Amino acid sequence: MGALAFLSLQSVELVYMAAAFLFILGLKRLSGVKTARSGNALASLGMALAIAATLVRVGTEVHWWVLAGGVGLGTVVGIVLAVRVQMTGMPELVAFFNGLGGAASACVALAEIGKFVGGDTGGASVFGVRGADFAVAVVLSILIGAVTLSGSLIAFGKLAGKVNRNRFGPIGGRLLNVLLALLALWMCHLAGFSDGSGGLVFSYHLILAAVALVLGVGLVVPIGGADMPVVISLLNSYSGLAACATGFVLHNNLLIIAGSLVGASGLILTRIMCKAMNRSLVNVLFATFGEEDSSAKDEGYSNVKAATAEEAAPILDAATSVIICPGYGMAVAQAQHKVRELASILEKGGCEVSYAIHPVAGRMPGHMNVLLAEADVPYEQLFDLDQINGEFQNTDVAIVLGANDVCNPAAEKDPNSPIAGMPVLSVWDAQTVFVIKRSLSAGYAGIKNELFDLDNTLMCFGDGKKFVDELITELKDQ
Amino acid sequence: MGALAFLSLQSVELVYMAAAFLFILGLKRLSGVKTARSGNALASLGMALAIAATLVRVGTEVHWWVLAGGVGLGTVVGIVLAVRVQMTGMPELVAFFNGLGGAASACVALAEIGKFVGGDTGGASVFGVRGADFAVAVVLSILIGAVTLSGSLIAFGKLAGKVNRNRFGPIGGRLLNVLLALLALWMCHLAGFSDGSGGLVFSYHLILAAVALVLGVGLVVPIGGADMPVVISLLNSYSGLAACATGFVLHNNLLIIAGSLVGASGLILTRIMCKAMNRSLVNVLFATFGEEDSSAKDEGYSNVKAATAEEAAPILDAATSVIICPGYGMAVAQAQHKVRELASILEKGGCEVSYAIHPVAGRMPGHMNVLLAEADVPYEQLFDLDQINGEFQNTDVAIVLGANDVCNPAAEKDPNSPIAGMPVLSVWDAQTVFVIKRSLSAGYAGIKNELFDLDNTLMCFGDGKKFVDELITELKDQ
Amino acid sequence: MMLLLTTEIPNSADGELSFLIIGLWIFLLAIFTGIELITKVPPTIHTPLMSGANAISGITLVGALYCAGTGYPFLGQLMGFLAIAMATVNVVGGFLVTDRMLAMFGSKKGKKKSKKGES
Amino acid sequence: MMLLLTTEIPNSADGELSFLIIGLWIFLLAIFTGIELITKVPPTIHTPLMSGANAISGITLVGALYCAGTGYPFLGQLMGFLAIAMATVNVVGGFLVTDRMLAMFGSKKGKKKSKKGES
Ligand SMILES: NC(=O)c1ccc[n+]([C@@H]2O[C@H](COP(=O)([O-])OP(=O)(O)OC[C@H]3O[C@@H](n4cnc5c(N)ncnc54)[C@H](OP(=O)(O)O)[C@@H]3O)[C@@H](O)[C@H]2O)c1
Ligand SMILES: NC(=O)c1ccc[n+]([C@@H]2O[C@H](COP(=O)([O-])OP(=O)(O)OC[C@H]3O[C@@H](n4cnc5c(N)ncnc54)[C@H](OP(=O)(O)O)[C@@H]3O)[C@@H](O)[C@H]2O)c1
Repeated sequence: MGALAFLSLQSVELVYMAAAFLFILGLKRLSGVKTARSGNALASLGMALAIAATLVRVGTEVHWWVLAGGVGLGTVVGIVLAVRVQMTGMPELVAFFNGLGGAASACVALAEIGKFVGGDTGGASVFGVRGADFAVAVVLSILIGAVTLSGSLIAFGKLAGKVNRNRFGPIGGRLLNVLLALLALWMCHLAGFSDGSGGLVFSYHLILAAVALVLGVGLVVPIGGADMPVVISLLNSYSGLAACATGFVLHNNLLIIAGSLVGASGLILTRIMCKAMNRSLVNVLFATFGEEDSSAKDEGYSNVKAATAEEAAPILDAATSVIICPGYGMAVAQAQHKVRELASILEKGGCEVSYAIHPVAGRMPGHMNVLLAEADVPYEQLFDLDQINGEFQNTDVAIVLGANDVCNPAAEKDPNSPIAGMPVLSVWDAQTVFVIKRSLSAGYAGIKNELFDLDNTLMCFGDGKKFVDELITELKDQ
Repeated sequence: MGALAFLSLQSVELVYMAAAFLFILGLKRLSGVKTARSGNALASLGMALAIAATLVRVGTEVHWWVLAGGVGLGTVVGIVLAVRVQMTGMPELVAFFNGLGGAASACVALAEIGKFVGGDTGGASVFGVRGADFAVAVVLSILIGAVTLSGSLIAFGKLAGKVNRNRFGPIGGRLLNVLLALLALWMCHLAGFSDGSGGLVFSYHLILAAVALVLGVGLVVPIGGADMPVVISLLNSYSGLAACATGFVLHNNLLIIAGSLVGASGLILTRIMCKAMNRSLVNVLFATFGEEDSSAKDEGYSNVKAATAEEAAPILDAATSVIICPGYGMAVAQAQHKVRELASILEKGGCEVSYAIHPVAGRMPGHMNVLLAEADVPYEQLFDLDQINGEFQNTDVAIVLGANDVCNPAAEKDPNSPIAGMPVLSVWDAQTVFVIKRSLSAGYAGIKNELFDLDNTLMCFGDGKKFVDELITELKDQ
Repeated sequence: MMLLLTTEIPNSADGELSFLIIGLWIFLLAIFTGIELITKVPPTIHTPLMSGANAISGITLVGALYCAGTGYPFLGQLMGFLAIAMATVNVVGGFLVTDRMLAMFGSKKGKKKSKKGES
Repeated sequence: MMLLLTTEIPNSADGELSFLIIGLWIFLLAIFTGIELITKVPPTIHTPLMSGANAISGITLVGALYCAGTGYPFLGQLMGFLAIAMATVNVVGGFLVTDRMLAMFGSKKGKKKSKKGES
């Protein structure tokens, strides 16, 4: 079997190479809206190839409940989740999947340790038997994987509005986090480098996993809800790095490559978001930003003019150019289809409609694009910040739909504002601004928005979908 | 020494990794005009690191004449050539260096074979003793390296105007090339896979090298001079691939990476050039294009209006917008400094001056940019084809300076022209066109240019530098 | 002895190059490739990119499948089961949901055609 | 025996993975990295790119230096000498000439500043 196994190893490596090639090609095709879908298909083909080759290599001497049970369960759950989720729930789903990916890496490393202690180690440490690189890779896999799991679940909870700081009591305090991190490092040392019976070594690894889980909670709990997308993206990068570490454990190049690609992707998205908010990553992770009680801030407005749909519709009817600025509220209200309908009616009346997409509008990078794509808005009508900011001054009506922070003039005018320096949509340059939201309450950053007080702003209170629907009815009547 | 050598190997690998990192970073910085110089510096730092680490690893048990002699000689020659060359001679120099790179790879492979046959092989083949991958990598190194050497030297000669088809008699005939290629393949087989005494095996490799050298000549000789840049770029890619193959011979990852980077670079530049000429690579390599006697084509013009500098200057003086379209003739005449002077004078008179840079103007991609940069023309004034083609119709004077094919209307109008479909500068849209060249003779593609016959074209016969100088004198006088 | 000498490779012989070094080489290159590829993805598809990358990180599944082999004690098997199940969710769910999103981006082509047909 | 079992690596053990496979992995990634990097280089600096890439291909020098070691017969030494000399020309000359070209591109900055000063 020696020679056969060798041959088989080489050919499995070739299939893995093909898979890596397909992953890279897939990501390459993601750089165009038109080729993106085929890119995703290529990447999943690569994954299928890699899995098939692995199954062949693993052969039939397996524990079937592990193999078939795991794959079966995973497939069912995966399909159900993917088919059921609504586009508004996407950020949560990504966070959830991400956690699972990290956890899987940690589990693989634990399984390897299980195998290790299952043999006769003669009481030697992991390091002693398998060398430093194996020991380090294993503890890194477990540490990063577990932090990713619990961190992602907290992020998931925060996005879904189910988790807040107080629920966890003292966990997440800065001092406690430092202590947890030190404890985790110490467990890493014990797990990888201390001699002991198999049972003891395995326990160390389990304790390491447990400490890392608590650390993940502690790290993410104090971060403000508005910063969850950054956290998720960072954790996405971690799950890639965990896969990478597992690759070093298993001496598997494909895991290293795929893990690095994901790691790079997460890092870059993180950087893009931080830039768009004009904040540093350190500031995002360690300043408790935007978590204050934001409901108390709807005071202090002096010049608010409210308008009903009946009052707003004629202004819209007369407009020849309209820019729609969607935000998180559009996602909450699921107003995207209605928005599209409104735009069609306006266009039929000869009005030019475009959409201004702020890079951090919503709760995920590209969040608005996905929603508007769902509603079949042609992407030629979508413009990003730089392209459209000069256009507002020539525009009759800017409709701010469930957006808040991304068009807060304080970012430009008040150097002490928490969002100072973040580039924003200068909607106030338009002739008239409609702000469609349910109340005067603040957005995710939890700060006051002077826009609501401006002379050319009309506040249109109501749920996004309902209000737009009313506008449509009014316009049709006229 | 076992353990020491092992440690040293690992640390050398780490230095090599740093070098690869620097190469990649260097190429990354080449993507901006402002960072490009530092990019080149980083890449050379990487090279210096790699060389230093290698010297340490090689140690002192060396043949000093080989080591010191080779490095010393190479350094002196390299410096002299690099410092002496004029910017117009750049294409030739690159071709020459390129040939040396390929030759070096072939020589390394030959040296390895020398070492191989120096030992006691017991009459076994290279394949028998060292395995298939070594045997294949060695013969590929030699084959590609030698083809690169002789091909590059021929390209060098053609660019310098020293080589033409007839000099080589029958070599380069299609049938002969096929025979040579088959012979080379056969030698590859003999060299790598046949048993024999050391001397015999080494002779096979030397014969392989010789055949590959002739093949390189045969492949490049029939290619038209106008296509030399494409050939050089392709050979550049080959020299990278030869280095790659040498990496497989020596089991050296750095050689593989650096070689692949160069290979990719050459391929991409080749593709860009082919696209800019609207021809396929196969067409470039195997159709004898533009090699016909081009001097005979200066007949058939019926409506040529010549102008002296004295006549042309007033028109230029009255112009408020001028676009200068340089071509290979500017490089030959070394007129770039004079052109810059002319532009300054025009600008002082309130005229707007820009430069239209065709992607394949000159004899190398980016050739014009280098020349104009040498003359300190600000790169904000340089525009490429797509940017400027719409501007000619609003322009008073277009000055075509030593360019020909790149502004030949036949490319757009005559579907049977050899350059049909190649995007060209539509200089004829300008109010007046000055064409500065020495005669009515054709450009590198060897075809007639209807531009010279147009009503709004004035032919300014003379050497590029001299004529521009006369224009300057006239303008200063007025 | 002489034969051995001739087969010695001057730079780095296979046996000696540890997987750590090989892995680091691969890691270095893959990170660069990733950075170059991802920076080219336009903001419009950042959400699908995120979920797609996520699906790719399910590559751990390949590692997890090896854990189904015999030779693992029960605890190891349990971990293997968990790893396989979770990684499979990540892979299957991730690629599916990404495809769902991207399908919406693609669908505009058809729509636009019909629009042209109308006018 | 048991000890041996525990140290067996499920997927691919070091000794088994031939350099050919390792080299192919590296080659695959490096080609992609190269393509992504080079496509970003603007036409303006294609000539320096060409000569710079050329200089990098002089990396063969690193391989050639190993040929200076003892253990090579005379013919091998001669080939080594030629390889070292030619690769050195390529490296030294290539980087120098590229720097000369790029220096011209850079010099405009100073010029423009002085221009602004004038006006
Ligand atoms: N997208 C990303 O990648 C990302 C990343 C990091 C951080 N962030 C942060 O997320 C925020 C995004 O800004 P944004 O302007 O999109 O959102 P926002 O500032 O969070 O404001 C959303 C607004 O929508 C309104 N709203 C909620 N439900 C609604 C409904 N059903 N109908 C109508 N309106 C509704 C809310 O006001 P009412 O309660 O009065 O209705 C709220 O003020 C920024 O602070 C950004 O920094 C985003
Ligand atoms: N740049 C690249 O990367 C590249 C790559 C592949 C192929 N090519 C080919 O190279 C050609 C480039 O086109 P091009 O328009 O730049 O050049 P061209 O078509 O070769 O024409 C150059 C003209 O310059 C004139 N000339 C020569 N010496 C002169 C002097 N001292 N003073 C004034 N004029 C002089 C010549 O006419 P007189 O003899 O009458 O003076 C000649 O017609 C194209 O055919 C292109 O396909 C370029």
